[in-house]
Amino acid sequence: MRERLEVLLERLVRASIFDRIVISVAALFAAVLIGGILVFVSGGFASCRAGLDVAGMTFCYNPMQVYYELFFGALGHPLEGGWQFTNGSLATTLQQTTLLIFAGLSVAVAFRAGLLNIGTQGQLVVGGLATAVTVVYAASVVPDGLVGTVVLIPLGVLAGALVGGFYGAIPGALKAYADANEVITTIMLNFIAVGITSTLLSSRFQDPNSNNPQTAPVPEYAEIPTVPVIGFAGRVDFSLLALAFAVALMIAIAWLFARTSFGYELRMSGTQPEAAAYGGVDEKKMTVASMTLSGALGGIAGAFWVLMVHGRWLENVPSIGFDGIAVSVLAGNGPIGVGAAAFLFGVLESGSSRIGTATDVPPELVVILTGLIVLFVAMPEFFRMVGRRYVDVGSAEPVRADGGGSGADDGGENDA
Amino acid sequence: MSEPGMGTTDGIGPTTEVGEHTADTKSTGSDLAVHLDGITKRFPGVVANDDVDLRVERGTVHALLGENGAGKTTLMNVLYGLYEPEEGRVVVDGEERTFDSPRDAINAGIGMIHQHFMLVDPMTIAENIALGNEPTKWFGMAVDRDRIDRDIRDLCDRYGFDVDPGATVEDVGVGVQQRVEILKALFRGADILILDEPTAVLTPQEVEGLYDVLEELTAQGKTIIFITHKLDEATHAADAITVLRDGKSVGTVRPERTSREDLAERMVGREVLLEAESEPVETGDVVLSTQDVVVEDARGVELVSGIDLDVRAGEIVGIAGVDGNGQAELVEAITGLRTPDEGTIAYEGADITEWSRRRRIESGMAYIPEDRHERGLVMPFDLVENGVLGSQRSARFSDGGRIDWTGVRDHTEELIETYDVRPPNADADAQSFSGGNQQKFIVGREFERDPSLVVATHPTRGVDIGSTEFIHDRLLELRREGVAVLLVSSKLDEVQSLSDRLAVIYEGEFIDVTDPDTITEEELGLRMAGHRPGTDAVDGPNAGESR
Amino acid sequence: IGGFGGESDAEYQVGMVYATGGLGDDSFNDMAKQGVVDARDEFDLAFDEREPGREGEFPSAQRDFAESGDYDLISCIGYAQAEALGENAPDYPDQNFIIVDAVVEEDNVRSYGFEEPDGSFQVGHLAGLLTDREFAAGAGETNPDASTVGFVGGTETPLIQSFEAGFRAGVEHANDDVDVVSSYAGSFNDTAQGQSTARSMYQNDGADIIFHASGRTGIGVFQAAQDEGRFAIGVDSDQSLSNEDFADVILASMVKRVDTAVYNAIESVVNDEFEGGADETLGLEQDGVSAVYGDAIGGEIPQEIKDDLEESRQAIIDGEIDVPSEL
Amino acid sequence: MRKRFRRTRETLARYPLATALGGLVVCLLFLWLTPASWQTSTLRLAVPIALAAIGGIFAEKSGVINIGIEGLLIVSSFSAIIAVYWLGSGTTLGLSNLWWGLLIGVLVSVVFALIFAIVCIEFEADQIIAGLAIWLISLGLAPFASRIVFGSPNTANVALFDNVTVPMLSEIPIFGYLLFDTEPQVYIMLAGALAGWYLLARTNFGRWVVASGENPKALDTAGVDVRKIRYAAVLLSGVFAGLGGAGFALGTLGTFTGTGDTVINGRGFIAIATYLLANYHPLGALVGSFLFAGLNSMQDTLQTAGYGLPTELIRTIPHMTVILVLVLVGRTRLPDAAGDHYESGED
Ligand SMILES: Nc1ncnc2c1ncn2[C@@H]1O[C@H](COP(=O)(O)OP(=O)(O)OP(=O)(O)O)[C@@H](O)[C@H]1O
Ligand SMILES: Nc1ncnc2c1ncn2[C@@H]1O[C@H](COP(=O)(O)OP(=O)(O)OP(=O)(O)O)[C@@H](O)[C@H]1O
Ligand SMILES: [Mg+2]
Ligand SMILES: [Mg+2]
Repeated sequence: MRERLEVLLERLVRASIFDRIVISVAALFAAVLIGGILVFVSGGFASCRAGLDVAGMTFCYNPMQVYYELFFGALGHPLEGGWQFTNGSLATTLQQTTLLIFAGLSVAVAFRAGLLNIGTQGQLVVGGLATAVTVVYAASVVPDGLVGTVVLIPLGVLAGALVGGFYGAIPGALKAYADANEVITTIMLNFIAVGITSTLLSSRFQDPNSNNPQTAPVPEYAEIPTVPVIGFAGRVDFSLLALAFAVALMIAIAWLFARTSFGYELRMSGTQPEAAAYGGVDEKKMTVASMTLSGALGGIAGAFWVLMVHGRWLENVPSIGFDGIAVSVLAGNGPIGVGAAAFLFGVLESGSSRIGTATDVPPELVVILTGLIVLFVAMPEFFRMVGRRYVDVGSAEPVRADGGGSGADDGGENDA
Repeated sequence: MSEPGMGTTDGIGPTTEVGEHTADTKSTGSDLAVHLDGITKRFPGVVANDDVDLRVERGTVHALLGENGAGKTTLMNVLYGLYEPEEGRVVVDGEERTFDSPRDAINAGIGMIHQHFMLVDPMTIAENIALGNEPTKWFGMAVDRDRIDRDIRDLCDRYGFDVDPGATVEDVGVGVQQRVEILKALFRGADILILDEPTAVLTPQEVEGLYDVLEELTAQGKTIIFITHKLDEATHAADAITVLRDGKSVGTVRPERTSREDLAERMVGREVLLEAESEPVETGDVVLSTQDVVVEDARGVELVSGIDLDVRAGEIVGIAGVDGNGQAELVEAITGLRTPDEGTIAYEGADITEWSRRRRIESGMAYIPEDRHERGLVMPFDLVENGVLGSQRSARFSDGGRIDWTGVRDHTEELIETYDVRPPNADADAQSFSGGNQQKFIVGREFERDPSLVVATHPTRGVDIGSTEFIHDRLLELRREGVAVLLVSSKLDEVQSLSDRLAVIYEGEFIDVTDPDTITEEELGLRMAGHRPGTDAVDGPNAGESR
Repeated sequence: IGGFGGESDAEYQVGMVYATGGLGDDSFNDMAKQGVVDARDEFDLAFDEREPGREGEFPSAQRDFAESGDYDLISCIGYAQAEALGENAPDYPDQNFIIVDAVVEEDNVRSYGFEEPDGSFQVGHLAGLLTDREFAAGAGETNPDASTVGFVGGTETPLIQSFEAGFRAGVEHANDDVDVVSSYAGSFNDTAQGQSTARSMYQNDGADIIFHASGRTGIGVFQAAQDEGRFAIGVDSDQSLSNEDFADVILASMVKRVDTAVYNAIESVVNDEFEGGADETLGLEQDGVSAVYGDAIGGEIPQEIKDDLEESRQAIIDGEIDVPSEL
Repeated sequence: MRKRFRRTRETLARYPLATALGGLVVCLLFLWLTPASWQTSTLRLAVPIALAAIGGIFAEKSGVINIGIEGLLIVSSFSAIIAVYWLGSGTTLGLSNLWWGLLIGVLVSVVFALIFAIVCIEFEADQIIAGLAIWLISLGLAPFASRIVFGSPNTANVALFDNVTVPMLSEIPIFGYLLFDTEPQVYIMLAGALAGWYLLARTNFGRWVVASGENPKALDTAGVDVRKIRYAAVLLSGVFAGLGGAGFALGTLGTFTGTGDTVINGRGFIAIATYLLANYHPLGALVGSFLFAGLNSMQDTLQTAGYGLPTELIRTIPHMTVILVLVLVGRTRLPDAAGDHYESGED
């Protein structure tokens, strides 16, 4: 039995796809563990009426309760009886999951092409505005009702994708033709996106009927419709159709990577640009193309944020794009993994409001947890070392050919 | 160089196997600078050194001879404190030592000049020489740059070097860089110098210069260990030769008591044919033609300065030259990885100067790249995925958008079988194959593209002798089938024996295009060093003296 | 699974949804919290809080409270919640809501508004009268060479612009010749920006009194005032008390009694007198807005100026002065 | 255009002393022409950018790209404030509590830098991802802790450093008032830039840092422990960023605001752009930080002058400038081994 376990463990330590999963799960656990310790210890500094008294100190927070609220609260407390699948918390979780799938895919596409797109946030912001404005204006010429829905939603998503794609193409072109580091340019473009959109908003698109900085609402029939009977209805802004579209897009991207010439070339550019150039890939065009695709996905995230969640574009867009980085990193930049990671971060996102109300722990805990997860995912070697300590794997390193070249040796997918 | 027959090496005969020495080394009476005793060093899956013995006498040049991967570098890294051996003793100057780091080795008077220079390119020569050993002033608050300059000047005077300490390393040639490496060791007070394949990047004339330096050094009492896999160098420069094969020592010999053939056999473990054959063949139309091609680097320096070249169908044109003389850039311009700054490139009659790399691939240009790790293969991809590299959009494997992976797999498996890639596992990552097998796979993929032109750069670099023969045979076969071949190699015997015409490149220009069968290796060496034929070839420095 | 703290078993539960910017803004949200804390001290009451980071989170924050059905009152602080509440309130007809700073016409919502321009007019009047004189108090003094006053806003939104409009009108009422310079920091959080903006106003434009309506950004204004030896006017709460470090430069504050609004609402719930559908505008007359003199240096303001202010206050209440709410 | 710009920069880099002098002359001209408030604001706002940039130079020169300096600025400014809040205004062991606060801010930053170093050097983490993680963690941790202590993501106010006036020197016309009658953190910035330059260019440690980033193997075989050098360099980046964050907090802000991107608000990222622009020259980074800080304080002037430009757009000027600069300069040549893990004895 023990032997078999060891064989299994050993295989996990070795095999690369398991490797990824194991590392992601381990990173999650490590982050949760450290977060828990943080919660407990910080409870010693907080003040409360009653707490756990240890060695003369009062600890106010119970990490177990915090995580219970975080993880189960996000699902609507499935263990507490009277649970309904279509509860509001789960709807929020799935709403976030949907948006994070788009954002995660956006980041993953760029990462796989060897580009660190920190700019999904900005692409989402401009794409979302484009969607809202397009739909609001188009609604005046398109008939309403079902026809409107069928015309306006694809139109809005397309507008978001186009503008987001264009906004992603900018750092791509700057990288390809001016050698400007994309990490820095995308971070800057995020700030610029906020400035441009809010200028556009205040000068042209502000909803005259509102004091909030926001555009006019899209007509109700242009919001993503919910599925009758099985769907989440009513008050929550979530549609199973949107989730289905996100999942379909996820599969499409996976197919693109695995099956198409473009996907092959994109992966190759990200893994070993010299080899890609040798194989006939124009590196500059690929840089622009993959950043455009990435930006378009970011724009789609913005479009769904507008059409599914608020029915309009608001200034102060939530940081879905940044969370997309965490999603993609946790997923090892694999499109299918993005789905799972997006769900996890959806849970964190929706659970964070549960923390805010049901516990006294500051909801910023979720940001810390996200950071910790990313940190641990970034250091797979840590878990391999731990793994090796418990399982003796003589040659865990794959036997590889003469290490002369350094480029290929680190095998890192994320070379900056 | 010490004269053969002198010194105390008499006891070491051609067949002497150095056995276990349990006795105190001092009691042997001979003056050993280095004694490595029963060294074993393992890497995951490889025994790099297997119970190796090495005895090096003071004031001599000792060659360490062996094929690629024989374990030479590893053995020296053990001596230099970079690796800790699993078994065995390291005895330096009669004292047993354990080196935990190069620092310990340096303190014990050992200096190592690595195969790849260990220089920091953007720093000056002086900074490089002093690196890690900087004398300081003001209680360690500042590097004492005056003292460094003074010390370097002293060293240069003493050993007859001529370097400018203020020059930046990336601005000077490899010959100078090597001297910087030697100075670096001497600066640290090294008495024992290890040189790892010091001649690989030098012209024959620079090699002669290096021999002079070695002679000067041994004359002043320094001990040299000299790693090489070139037979001639070993016999020429060394006072004693230890041959390694597969990590084991196969004996220490004196050069004057052995022959090249004998050494070659020890190295390889079987008899070797030292030259490949190429019989003349009918040539056809011009397939590739370059005119006045100029390539500049980012700073505007010309790397290729106006090259004219024709390659006909059924012909192998060789380009010989010391690495870094523009051959790489020329090839990149031809294959489309770089746009020439001037000039035109024609292919099967069409002007392809502006064509993309992809278009060139599609029109039948096969290319074995110089660097298989960076270009030829995507290391973390498996062989199936690598099998379609370059053809990912060709009609053969795709419909324009989708790749036909079943077809690719069949093709890859065929390649693996035909080209004897081992292990025959199409699903293994490229990085898990040994260099030779990687190369065979690349060669196969390119050859089976049904090309009309093959551009092969260093097609057998790092490949064992058996596979080398196979690759050469296939190349000749293609030529017979009427394919035009452009062959770039730094192995002189390879270009010489395979080519129908041979061009020598020096600083971006063709010095000469000749019939490879009529030119001698010395002449070739002179051309590679920039001497134009017919001018000063005969009275060039060291001409004719080396053999 | 329970926390170590245990559940509260108070008789009344209040849910607080604060404006973006959250607690610790030393003004608006903190005032609202003050109201509920005062109420807790008085009644058997417990409250839960949500601090949405951006407007988009309001709907779900309100809904989460309403959905649970545990709360006797949900307080929505800030005009930005109006639309979300407009959508949510009809869905929970039995739930009591209040909204501060906006009007939501639903039967279960009570709206509280404030006449910010009127209060701003008052402090503008004060600043306009003082800048012309030689006046020194605490760590500040007026600039005799220039008669300029400044306004620093947070974000450039209609609400904050209405502060500026009232302020400008007040200054003009005092003295036509006084210049008003204004600038928006773009954020309610950027202390460093507030500081450099204010510094630039004090030094380059010769401003001697700056009125800020910019949350945390205003702390930078106070710092600059202290450094430059000039004056500042606080907002929302009596900032000479909430930021006593700067009491020596805070002439006055344009106080907005959000705490009173919240307290009153809670009191009405406790007394079972909650009136949905009504809206109440708190102006100068109700002391909903007012110019409150600084705790430390307000006493040194000449009485005749205070009298002038009292006069203009009455005039506004009586409708004799029409204060603009737009620029 | 772009090539010329780059060449100019390369030429400048070749003559550091002349460049420094030239820069000085330009600065003096500026001083003479611009309003004093703009200058003092610029100096103060430059503090976090300049010091973080100099720290970043050390890390990246040694081969470890530290994109987490934004996070280091956040934690150091927060912990400096909270330390002073706890200690109160007064002195401890004869040293003003403000200085203790600065020290604690630096210490906390160094601890974070140490975590980053261990993760990158020991566990071979991808440096960029790990850097982003450090930023995220800091972004959450500072307001988290602030809430526990103050019940709000924003802290209370604490006292600020007073101006330190150097007698005599402050009387120098044109710039005396600016450089010699200012706050401690500005002196720290100026001294830090000089010290950073000296350390990198003149000491053997500096040479080793450069070698470790360009060719770690060369350094290793020269008998210097590459790991130690990289640890030292990353920790040093923690020290500098800590001085920047804590100095900014205790000299300029007096409070920490934890909502949104916190009060640091992307200054760490601007610092990265700054040192790339300066081609890793600490004094160049100082000048570059003046550029960005100057643009920042220029916004006020533009706004109050009422040029009618949309304020949101004016606010993006520094960010647009970063992009423009990157495009004109192109990618600075990163150290050869930057971003790569180095294992001694690797082939
Ligand atoms: N760091 C390492 N990890 C794993 N295997 C290694 C390492 N270094 C060397 N080897 C293996 O050890 C063997 C001996 O290598 P070594 O570099 O000593 O050969 P060499 O004789 O110097 O060859 P060459 O002529 O190519 O330089 C080879 O099989 C090599 O692949
Ligand atoms: N750095 C390394 N890490 C792990 N294994 C290595 C390393 N370098 C070489 N090896 C392994 O050592 C063995 C011999 O490598 P070496 O570089 O000598 O191959 P080669 O001589 O280039 O190829 P071939 O044996 O096909 O001619 C191979 O199996 C290779 O995978
Ligand atoms: Mg080899
Ligand atoms: Mg070797």
